Formats: sequence, structure tokens, C-alpha cells
Amino acid sequence: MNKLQLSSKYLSLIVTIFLFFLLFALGSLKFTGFFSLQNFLNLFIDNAYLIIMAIGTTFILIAGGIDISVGAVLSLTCMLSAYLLEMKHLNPFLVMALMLLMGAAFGLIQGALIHFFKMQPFIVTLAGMFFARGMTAVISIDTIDITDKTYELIANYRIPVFGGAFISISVVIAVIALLIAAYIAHFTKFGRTAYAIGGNEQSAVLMGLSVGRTKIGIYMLGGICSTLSGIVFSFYMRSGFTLHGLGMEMESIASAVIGGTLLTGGVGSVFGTLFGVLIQGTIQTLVMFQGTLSSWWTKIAVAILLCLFIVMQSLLTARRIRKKSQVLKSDISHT
Amino acid sequence: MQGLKDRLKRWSGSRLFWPLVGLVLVLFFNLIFVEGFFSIEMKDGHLYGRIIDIVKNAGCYMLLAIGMTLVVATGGIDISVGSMCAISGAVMAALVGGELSGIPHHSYGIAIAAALAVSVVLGLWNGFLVAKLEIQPVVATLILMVAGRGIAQLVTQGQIITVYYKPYAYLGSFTPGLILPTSIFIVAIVLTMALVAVKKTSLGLFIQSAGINRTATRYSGINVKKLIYMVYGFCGLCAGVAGLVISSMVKAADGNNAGLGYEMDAILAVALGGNSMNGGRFSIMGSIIGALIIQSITTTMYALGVSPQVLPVVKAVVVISICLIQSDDFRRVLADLFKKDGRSQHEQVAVKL
Amino acid sequence: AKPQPAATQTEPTQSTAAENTAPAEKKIVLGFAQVGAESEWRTANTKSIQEEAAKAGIELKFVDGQQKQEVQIKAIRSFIAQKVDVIAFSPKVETGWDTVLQEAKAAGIPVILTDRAVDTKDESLYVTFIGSDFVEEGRRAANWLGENAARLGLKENINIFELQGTVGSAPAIDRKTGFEEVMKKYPGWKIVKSQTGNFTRAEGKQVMESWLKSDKDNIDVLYAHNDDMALGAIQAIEEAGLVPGKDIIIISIDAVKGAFEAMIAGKLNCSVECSPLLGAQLMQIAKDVLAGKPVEKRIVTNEGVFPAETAAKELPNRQY
Amino acid sequence: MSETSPILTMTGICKTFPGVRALSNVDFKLRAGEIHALMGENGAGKSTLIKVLTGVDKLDAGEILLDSRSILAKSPQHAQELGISTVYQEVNLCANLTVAENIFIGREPVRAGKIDWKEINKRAKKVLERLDIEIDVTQTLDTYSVAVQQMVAIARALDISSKVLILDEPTSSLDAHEVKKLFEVMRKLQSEGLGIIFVTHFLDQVYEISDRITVLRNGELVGEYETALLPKVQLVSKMIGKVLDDLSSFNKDKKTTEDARRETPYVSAKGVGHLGSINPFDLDIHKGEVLGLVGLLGSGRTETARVIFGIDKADCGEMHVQGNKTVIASAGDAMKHSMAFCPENRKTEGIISELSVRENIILALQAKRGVRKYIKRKEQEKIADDYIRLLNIKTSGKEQLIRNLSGGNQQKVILARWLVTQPDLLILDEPTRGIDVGTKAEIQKLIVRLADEGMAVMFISSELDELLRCCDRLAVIRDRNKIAELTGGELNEEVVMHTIAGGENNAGA
Ligand SMILES: Nc1ncnc2c1ncn2[C@@H]1O[C@H](COP(=O)(O)OP(=O)(O)OP(=O)(O)O)[C@@H](O)[C@H]1O
Ligand SMILES: Nc1ncnc2c1ncn2[C@@H]1O[C@H](COP(=O)(O)OP(=O)(O)OP(=O)(O)O)[C@@H](O)[C@H]1O
Ligand SMILES: [Mg+2]
Ligand SMILES: [Mg+2]
Repeated sequence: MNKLQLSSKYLSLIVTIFLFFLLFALGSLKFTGFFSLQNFLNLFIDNAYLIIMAIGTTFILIAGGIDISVGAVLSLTCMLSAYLLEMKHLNPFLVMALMLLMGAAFGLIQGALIHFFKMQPFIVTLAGMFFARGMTAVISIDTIDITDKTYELIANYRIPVFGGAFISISVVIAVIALLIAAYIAHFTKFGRTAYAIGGNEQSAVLMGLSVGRTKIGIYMLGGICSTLSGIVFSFYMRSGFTLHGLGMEMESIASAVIGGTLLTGGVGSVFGTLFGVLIQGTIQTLVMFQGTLSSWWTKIAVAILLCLFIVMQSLLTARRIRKKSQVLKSDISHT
Repeated sequence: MQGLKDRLKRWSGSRLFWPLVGLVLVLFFNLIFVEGFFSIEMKDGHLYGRIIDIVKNAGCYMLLAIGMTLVVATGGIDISVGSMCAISGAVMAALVGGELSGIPHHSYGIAIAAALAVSVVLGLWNGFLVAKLEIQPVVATLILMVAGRGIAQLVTQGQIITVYYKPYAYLGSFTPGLILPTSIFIVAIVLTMALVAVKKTSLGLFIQSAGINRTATRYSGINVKKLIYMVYGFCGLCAGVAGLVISSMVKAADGNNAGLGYEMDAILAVALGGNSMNGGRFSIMGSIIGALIIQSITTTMYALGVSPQVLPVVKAVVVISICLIQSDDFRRVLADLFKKDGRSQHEQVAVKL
Repeated sequence: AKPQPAATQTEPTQSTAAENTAPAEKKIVLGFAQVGAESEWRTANTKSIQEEAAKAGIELKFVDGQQKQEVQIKAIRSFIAQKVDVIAFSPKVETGWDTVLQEAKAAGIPVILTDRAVDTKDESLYVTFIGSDFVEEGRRAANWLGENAARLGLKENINIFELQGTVGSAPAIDRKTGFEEVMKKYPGWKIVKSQTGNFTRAEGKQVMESWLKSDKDNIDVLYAHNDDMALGAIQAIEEAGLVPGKDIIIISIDAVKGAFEAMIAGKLNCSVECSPLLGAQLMQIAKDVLAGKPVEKRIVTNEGVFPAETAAKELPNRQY
Repeated sequence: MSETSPILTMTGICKTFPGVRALSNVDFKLRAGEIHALMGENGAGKSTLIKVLTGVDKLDAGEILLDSRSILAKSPQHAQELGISTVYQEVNLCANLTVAENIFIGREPVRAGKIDWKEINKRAKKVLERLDIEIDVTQTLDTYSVAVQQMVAIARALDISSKVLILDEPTSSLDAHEVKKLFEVMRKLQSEGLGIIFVTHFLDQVYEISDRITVLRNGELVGEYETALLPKVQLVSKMIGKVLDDLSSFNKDKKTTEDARRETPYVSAKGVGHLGSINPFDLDIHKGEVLGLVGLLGSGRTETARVIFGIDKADCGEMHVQGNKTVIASAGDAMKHSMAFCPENRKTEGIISELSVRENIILALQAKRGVRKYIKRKEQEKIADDYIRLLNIKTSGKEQLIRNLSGGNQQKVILARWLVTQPDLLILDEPTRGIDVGTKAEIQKLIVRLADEGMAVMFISSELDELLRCCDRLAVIRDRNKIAELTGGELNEEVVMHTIAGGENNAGA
């Protein structure tokens, strides 16, 4: 009985993971070369930055907010790092630290505006998006190539894993970020308060939780995730460019939501988000392996796969919840 | 003095007050810094000037904002409106056809009707996902946002269909015989429709109610699902009309670029209009003002020749400032700062104006 | 100082790839990562590649990059995973390709660039680059203006308004650079205002509307980074009661069908070609590369300049 | 006891909301080891006094001394740090968190840098056991009923060690057993020297547990009294400012079963049930009668009502309305058959917080009339005015947002919403929750009058004497089964209690 109840609590996560593997199996059956460890790991290599960004988004959504500045902040990070590395020749690790600091400051300002002046997160972060994008262009409208040795080394380094397959350092960073995020979400007061705020902000206040500090902290965390994601993205792209990460905020939000995070707040997990990212990655890979679709059919195919996935997720979850009430019933007849 | 104070108090209590202040501030700025901003002249039988441009170009934002306001009021969001614009424009252009001779393939009326019908169907599809399958609105509409561009390009076969049929351009600019841009009349029609629906029937009450407390609304015997279908369907219709205007403005259908990113502007218009993104109480007129603010900012930027790079930075600062003015808490902080001079809060407001 | 454990690990793949290509009767598989379908030009480019591949008997794996560099990178990775024979792609931006191209190199798959170059120190990462020269296009536009200014009734001092492409994109930067380079020869020329129209008609029109309010009598020449913005601007000019092509001289780049139609109507003065039809060339080079023939590092596509006078004659030949 | 020095003194407290003077110059004194009842009509200002004390609302004037030190709580968090632990009137917990977490959030035990979940669950279980609640604490809060949620909120407050404990209507949806348990715990804390402020509308409970009473009326202090020295009648007259006609004399003249049998029931449920919430049951409700549902907490009374009203679609059995078989699959369906359902959880199922009192009142009527027949503004205002007067709703105006009303007045608005629809069957789930004595009697009378005028009423309440006073017939629910129907002579406390307990265990007694 206990197990059943447990599974119902993690139901949406389980369904999501299950569907992900189903999708992957589908691709493996259909396309040669799809089913390989490397192709699986490529999902991580190619999406490391998105995983990190979506972690931040997940926290913000859990706390009942929204942040659409993330893509632009990523772009700003790439550009500013490139500028500092190439034009100012700063130490690469100093640059990374500065970037994270900038993310925290950016989040701090956004969070403070949202908390103290009760401004809507959507607008504040939309303005944040304009601002970051604009600043990127102000630094340089030309692409700045990152030729720094350390960045090059990190970008090209391949960590061998089982059987000739490899991962990149970015993947390691993403995994560590994921673990830390999971720890914050489930084992710290800060994380739990975020859930409470998302569940019911007014109640959280009345329960005597430090709502303001947590809310601002969450946006700072979001900012840090965006910049970390930007750093990883600059390993990936090795350049600063105004159009990097265009529209990435939607990918990030979609990943979190597909992974089971509620936009209304209070519910979600970073592991769900990881699978949200992987699912989008798999859908993309499937379409790429297909290789005969025209540009428009590509979009339609991506949407159809996404739609199938979401509908299945919705139906499966609903069915199982009905089952859950049956469990409840038998529970009662025992007592 | 007392009477003025009272009146000021009553005005500032209105939901439209602060959005209007925002708009006035932007226009006021223009009055000072942009030469001839308010000058209007007659040209080829219609009015011509920057202000007219603003109204004309804000038309599609207004249309999108009307639909979006209702969606947001139910606690939802629709990020597929930009794509729906592209589809509707594509359908219309494809039916009218890109003949150099300007002879339409199908009659213009049929083309418009078909485009709008498609838009409504797409809107209902969003409604189906949200109401029936209970998928969260962002992802539900994300599907159409992604697919929509593909569908639009499928319709146009990836080409930009340029239409040479003369009346095609009327919707997006001027119709012979009317001195104001056609989009004003279209907005007026859609706006009236929407206002009648929410003010003269109980739809407005129901939508707010559903946006604030869905459970309680359902318990009160209101069919929330039907309501959601309706609202998304209407939003689709608005997007469709906007798509026609957008396509007509450039006399072409561009599956990829038409309405690109407009969903964000529509949402921004709703928010600038003083509406809460969490649903509930809404003001369509507020969103209309929001749309005007957005377009005014853009026009101002062009007029001032703000360099393309810093354009977004300036936009960010303006948006934040307008929202700060709307924030009660910010005004309170500001008032507290000034209070040391012994002036009352309301006088403060007056001074700031 | 380049430790690349990956290179050694994927060695076996390299040999299998080589084996695969050995038997001549096997169909060549070409993986092509397109930028997206953001413009008519791009659609024509895609179509040309798809048609020519079919003609040449090459199996094409086509991936649409949805205008995102990261998607293109992923696409190239998926080509490597699928062990295609040749990879070709049209880079969205110039930088940031080193890592994935090294992976391709390690897998022994030759890479051909089309349309846009990549910026890399290691030239061995790609075999060749076929495409137009955006800077040259900018130069051609300016040169055409220089040669025809007098004929069009322009004086020595010319006020030029520039509609830029998307801020930061390679064509926008290069077309501006090329134009300005030539401008140095003409001290009387002045770029009065320069604003972005994001390569779209709608924004091109809006920006033009605004200029017409402030500088109506002041605009001699409009230089648009692509035809679409020019077409949008033309509408704005007409609505303002001026005659495009006469009151304001308009030059744009790309030479798509719509531009020819406008030129025939006398509304556009000149369009500099930027040809998307590189399919045939690409297929030939792919075959050459696999056959081990030497190819040049830079292949510039043949492009022309089309003044309005030639438009009517040329239009029937246009494929895009 | 009265000699002990006060731990909490509030003097000259004033608080004004736009259009309402919620508190004017109120003094309040709490001594250590005292249970102090705070009494007053709905909207008298009790909750507001608590809110200014705990920093939820900013006070306009006045001074607060805690342990003779002047304090001014900036936020509930600050108040908690100062040693004031509060249960606010509505359930203010997070439905998305587990029961255990709701009890411990903000003060989680941490081990090795990690929140110790095992410990939390263990301790939560223990805390609830003290209140005789045995539930799975790892389930999210929203799986439980209001009553359980209220107990969880209480458990949270009790577990926070403090100097002052404030309970704002904690017992409004609890039944006798839970109340007894709560009182046991309160007495224990009292003996440990805690000062407890207790707000309730149940006079019996006040006399059972409190040492002193402070009465507020219209935001003003009426006086402070020793409970033992203040007779009930006087207390009531102090609260409402006039003498209340004797409550106990009021009693419905019961319809006999024979009367009812003769006519076809208005609604008849045959073998109707809903998987997981209520097992199949038969139930007839006649016009002109008041049918009560009794049972313990969580027995399934609410669920019975939900199935009849179509909020949970019945998955077996048949429904007959006036003898005709019908399917009721939604609230809308039920309303077509002229039914009305006033739900028990006003916060989540009742009020539309951002709408005005007027809009809240006409909502159901409008739904019944349909989208197009929009009720004219004039008519809306008239309806709102009528019901504000009828139910004595205390509000600064009909355009006031309902969330600014006091708890009891919100409840009255929801009641009004359904009365406006003039239903043939009125289902009331805990309609008098949080309503003051005077109005409660008025509402009971109203229910009986409506029944006499021919309405069928289904009445769910945790207060047995309320049911006994008003109902013609009682259906007894236990463990999700309807086990008995009681009429006529069986309608007395002893029989009912015995039936509920089912003879096997005496949990309910
Ligand atoms: N935020 C607010 N804005 C305006 N008026 C308010 C607000 N909060 C409370 N009030 C008003 O203050 C008065 C006192 O309310 P309060 O909640 O203290 O009553 P109460 O004694 O707790 O009543 P109940 O027994 O119904 O809970 C009421 O008239 C109420 O309408
Ligand atoms: N004291 C309790 N111990 C264990 N579980 C309980 C208790 N009280 C309620 N529950 C649970 O709460 C759930 C909701 O029941 P609910 O309280 O709504 O029924 P009810 O008969 O309407 O009660 P009431 O109307 O008194 O609130 C039930 O599934 C039940 O398991
Ligand atoms: Mg109260
Ligand atoms: Mg109940």
C-alpha cells in the first residue's frame, strides 16, 4: 500500500521517464545508429547548457514566478566573457567567477523589483530580457571569437566513459548542478520555502516563513543558473554573439513544464526537468535522423511529437490518479 | 482645490488611470524631443502623421491584446498567437494568389472568411488542450506556436507570396474614402464585440470568476470548460484578424516572419494595461492602452534614431519605468521620500504628473 | 598543446567510414545542416540543394536548423552518429564550430561549408567553402550607385539611409562594411540614418515610415540589406505620396523574384544578386572530395548586379 | 490566577481599512497561564486584532507590550520569533506540501546539512496523535478535508514553543471529539504557563475552557470579564448589544415520516456512489423537509452531497428528480433541476476572492439564468442589498471585495449566493461555520422557514444540537457508508451518538 501511494506521489515523474525511454526506443527501432551509448550521451553533451538553465527556471516556477530573461542573460554572459577574455585578457577563471557574480546581481535586481514593488515577474524579467540583449549588442554587434586556451581545453576535452563513448566537461558541470539543485530543493529550508511560496504565498507569510528573502534568493539562483548556463554555452559555441540563446527562455520553460513543474507554482522537481530537456532533445534527434523533412515539415513534426508526448503524459497521469482513489477506498475499508 | 483633489482621487482609483499616465508620459516625452510628432496633415484623402502611424501600426497589437486579455483573465496564456497570425495571413494570401496582374484566384471575401475560420479552429484546438486534456496553457499553446510557423510555410511553400491585388492592401493601411487607417475600424469592431460580450452578457463575470477561483466557479454551476474553449477560440479569431492586417500591411504573406515574437508584445500589452498575469479582474481598454504604449515606444525609438544596438536597453528602461509608476508600493516609497516636505501623498501624485 | 583523447578513441570509426566510401556503386550520403527557412532566399537555397542531390544520385540527409546554431551543431553530431559520407552546412554564425568540426574530422568525415564561412584557425577542419561574398555585395551596391548616380539625377552630395539587417548577423555586418568601404571614394556621400529592419518587410516599412516623417525631403538613396526590407519601405514611400525609384533611389541585395517585380514596376532601382543556387556546385564538390580530387579552399558563386532596366528580361529566368 | 502579571498588554489599538473602522481604541490583556476568549459578532474585529498583533496588518495607533517590553511585530515571522504562535482563521497552510512538512516548515530539524525527513515525519505523526488524528503524514495536505487541515494547522501552532498561543476559530469545522482533544492539549499548555487567546462562536466551548472573556463590538471594546462571573445570556447581549430572544425555545415541528412517504421525493438517489469517496447509498429527500447528515469527521457526508450535486459524477446507481430518472454530471446539471449546494470550504470552494460582494452573491443566479440573460446592474444591486440586509452581512458596501470581509460574513455571502437562486433542494454543508450566535439562530430559523415554505433542505453540520433542532430526519454516515436513518423519537443525542459509534467502538462519544 505504502509503495502505491509513494508511486502516486511521483506519478508524473515516472510517467515522464517512461515516455522518454519509449521515445528513445522508438528512435532506436526506426533508425540505425540511433541506439548507441554515444547518441544517448550526445543528448547530454548537446543540452548541458539547457539543463542548467532549466534548473533555474524550475526553481523560479516552483516559487510561483517566471523568468524570461534567461536566454538573453546567457547571451550576455557569452558576449561579456568573450569580451573580457579576448579584449581585456583576464584570467579565464576570474571571468567565470565574474559571470556568476553578474548573474547573482541580475537576479537580485529582478527579485527585488518583484518583491518590494510587487511588480509582475513577467514584465520585470521581460524588461530584463530586453536589457541583457541590448547590453550584449552594446558590447559588440560582431561575433567575438573565444580563443582562450583554457576555454578551448575545457570545450574540447573528452572524458571517456564506457566503451569508447565520451562526455564533455559541460556534462559534468550540468550533472553537478543538477545534484546541488536537487539537494537545495529537497534538503534545505530555502528550497522548501520556495515550494511553500509557490503553493500559497499568503499562507507562507502567515506561517512565518521568510518569503521576501527566499523569493529574491530564488531569482538570484535563477540568474546564477543562467550565467552558468552561459558559461557552458560559451564552451559549446566558443563565441559571444548577440543572437545566442534567442527564444531559449521558452525551451527552458517548456522543459520544466514537460518535466512536471506547474506554472502555477508549488510543484516540480529538477529531475523531472532533466527529462523534460532530454525529451525535447530526443524529439529533435529523431527529426534529424529522419533527414528528409523540409524546413516546415520539421517544425510540424517536432510539434506533433511534442503534442503526442504531452497528450500521452496527460492521459496516463489522469488514469493513474483515478486508480489512486481506488487505493484510498480499500485503505478505508481496512480501518 | 478640494474638488480637484476629490476628482484626482476618483480618477487615480480607476484601473485605467496608471496605464494612461504611462501612455501620456511617453507621448509627452515625444512632444518635447521629437519634432513634429503631433503634426497631422491630409494626404491622398487620408490623414498622415506620426500619431496616425502609431494608431495604424498598433492595430495588430491591439487585436492580439484583446484576445490575450481574456485568455490571461482565465488564468491562461496563449503563446501561439504570433504563429496563428502567420497562418491566417498565409491562408488569405494563398487564396488570393500572387498574380502580377492583380487578379485574385478566389474572391477576397472567401479568402478572409477561410483565414478567419482556420484561426478559430486553431484557437479551439488550444482550448481543447487546455480545457479537455487539462494541459498547462504554456505547453498547450507551445505546440501550435512551433507547428504554426511550419503550417504557415507549408501553405506558402516557403515562399513569400506577394499580392498585387489592390484591395489587399486596404486592411493594413487606408481604404479609399476613409480618412483614418482601416485597422482602427477593425479594432473598433472587434473591441466592440469583445466589450459587448463581457459587459452586456455575463461572460465577463464568469471569465473573471474562473480566473480567480476555478473550483468555486465550477461549484457555482458555471461550465468552466466551455468558457475556456470560447476564450481560446476568440483569441484565435483575434489573432486571425491581426494576421490579416499584418499580411495586408506588407501586401505579402511570410510564413516565417509574420507576427514573429508578437505573442510577447501581446502579453506585454496586457501587463502594461494593468492586468494581472495571474488571471481574474481584467480591463480590455487597459490592454488597448498597453498596446498603444508599446507602439509609441517603438515609433519614438525610430524617430529619435536610437542606434539599433541600444534600442532594447532603452526599451527595457522605459518598460520598467512605466511599471514602476503603476506599482502602488513604489509610489508609496516615493511619497514617503517626499513626505518630509510635509506635503500630502495626493499632492505628490499631482506633482509627479 | 591540444590533448584530444577523442581523436584516438574514434579512430576505428574513421576506418569504417573510409571503407564505406570505397565501393563506387554505393550511394553517397550527404548530411546537410541548413540554417532554417527564415527567408525566400533560404528556401530557394534549400530547394536547389534538394533537387540537385536527387539529380546527382546523392542521398541527402537534410536537417533544418530552425535558425539556431546549437541545433546545427546537434545536427552535425547526429550526422557523425549516422556515419554519413560528407557533411555540408551553412553556418548560422561564423564562430563556435571548432569542437564539433574536430569531432567530424576525427570521424574522418569531410566537411563542406556553403553560403557562409566559419572563422577558425584550423583550416583543415573543412575542405572548402562555397558561397557568396557579402562584403563584395555591399561593394557592388555602392559601386553601382557610384556609376549611376549622375544618370539618376543625383548630385555630388548624397544622403543615404540604410536599412540594416538583423543586428549582429554576418550579412548585415558585411554588407555594411563593403558599402562603407566604397563610400570612402565619394566624400559627398553620407549615411544619415541607419536603423535595423531585421530583414523583414514589416519592420522595414515601419522604419521607413518614421524616416519619412522626419527627413522626407532629405532622403536621396535608400540602401537596404535585403530585398524584403526594401519592398516594405517601398510601400511606406508610396503611402507617403512619394514615388519610389524616382524621388528616392532604392538599392537592395538578394535579387529575389519580388525585387524583380518591383524593378519592372520601376519602384526599385537595383538589386545585387546573392545567389542561393549552389546545389549543383555542392554536389559536384562532394563527389570530387570523396573521389579524392583536390578542391579549392574558396569557391565564390557567380553573381550579378541587376539594375531595373534588365529586370523584365531577367525575370523569367529567376528560380527564386 | 487573576493576580499573575500580564504577559501581553495591548492598549489603545486602532486600525482603519478604507471605509471601515475595524478597531478603535481597543485594550486587551493576557495573563500567563490563562485561556482568554475573544468574543464578538462577525466583523467585530477579532481577527483584525490578532492580525495587528502578529504583524500581518500594520496598526494605526496603540501600544503592544510583551513581557512588559514594547514590541511591534513587523511580520508573522517576526511575531513567531517574539514568541507568539498563531492559527489564523482560515486554514493558512500550503496544500502542495505534505502534512508533516506543513507542521514543520520553517523550523525543520537539520542533520548533517540536510533536512531530516524521517525525523519530521516521525514527529509530525506524534504531534497529530496527541490530537487523536491518525493519518498518513507523507500525503500532501490537499488530500484531506478542511477539518483535518484545521487540525494540522493547530498541530503546527501547538508544536511551536512560544509564550502566547493564538487560536482564531480553530474549532469551526471540528466535531465534539476533536474539540475535546484540542481542549486537553490547551489545558496542558495552560498549566505550563502559556497564555492562550481563543476565538470562537461556540458559547459552550467558551464556558468549558476559558478563564476570561474580552468582548468586542463594532471594533470597540465592550469589556473584560471573568468567565465564571458572566452568565451566558449576558455575554450574548454584550456581544450583540441587545437581548437575544431565547435560543433554546426554538424547535422545528417535525414532519413525520408518514407525511413524507405519501408524496414522491424531490430527489431520490438509488444505489448512487462514487468510487473512492462514498459507497453506494439510497437517499430520499422530500420537499418541505430538512434532512440532516451526521457522522464523524471524514465519514463521507461531504462526499454524499457532492455526488448528489454532480460535482463528483456518480459512477453507479440512478438519480431521480421528482420521479424522473436523470443524470447529474455537473453542478450545472444539478442547477437545472433547481438544486443548490453551499460547500463547506469557503476559501477554496466558495468565495471568488477578488470579486465584490455583489458579484459573489449573484454568481450562481447568473449561472442559472445563462450567459445571455445578464442580470441588469440595478437588479444585481437590489438583490445584493436585499441579502446583505436579510443575512445581516457586515460590509462597507456591496462593492467591497469579498476577501476584505470577516470570515463569518464571507460565509453569509456564500449562503446568500445560493439562497438567491431560490432552489427546490438546498444542500448546505456546514453553513454556519464561523457564524456568530445571533446570526446562527437567524440562519437556522431561515432554513426551517424555507422548508416550511416547501423547499427540500439537506443539512450537514458537525454540531449535533443544531441538527437535532432543525432536522426532520437524520441520515447517519459512517466509514463511507450510509448506515441508518433516524426520525421522530429517535432524534435525540443518545440514539444518534450510539448509532454513529455503531456499538462497536465509542470513538465518537
Ligand atoms: N483588508 C481589509 N480591507 C477592508 N476591510 C477589512 C479588511 N479586513 C477586515 N476588514 C473589515 O474589518 C472588520 C473586522 O473584521 P474581522 O475579520 O476582524 O472580524 P471578526 O471579528 O474576525 O469576524 P468573524 O467572526 O466573522 O471572523 C470587518 O468589517 C471587515 O469587513
Ligand atoms: N480523523 C481522521 N482520521 C483519519 N482520516 C481522516 C480523519 N478525518 C478525515 N479523514 C480523511 O479525510 C478525507 C475527507 O473526508 P471529509 O472530512 O471530507 O468527510 P466528511 O464526512 O465530509 O467530513 P466533514 O464534513 O466532517 O469534514 C477522508 O478520505 C478521510 O480519510
Ligand atoms: Mg475573524
Ligand atoms: Mg465535510
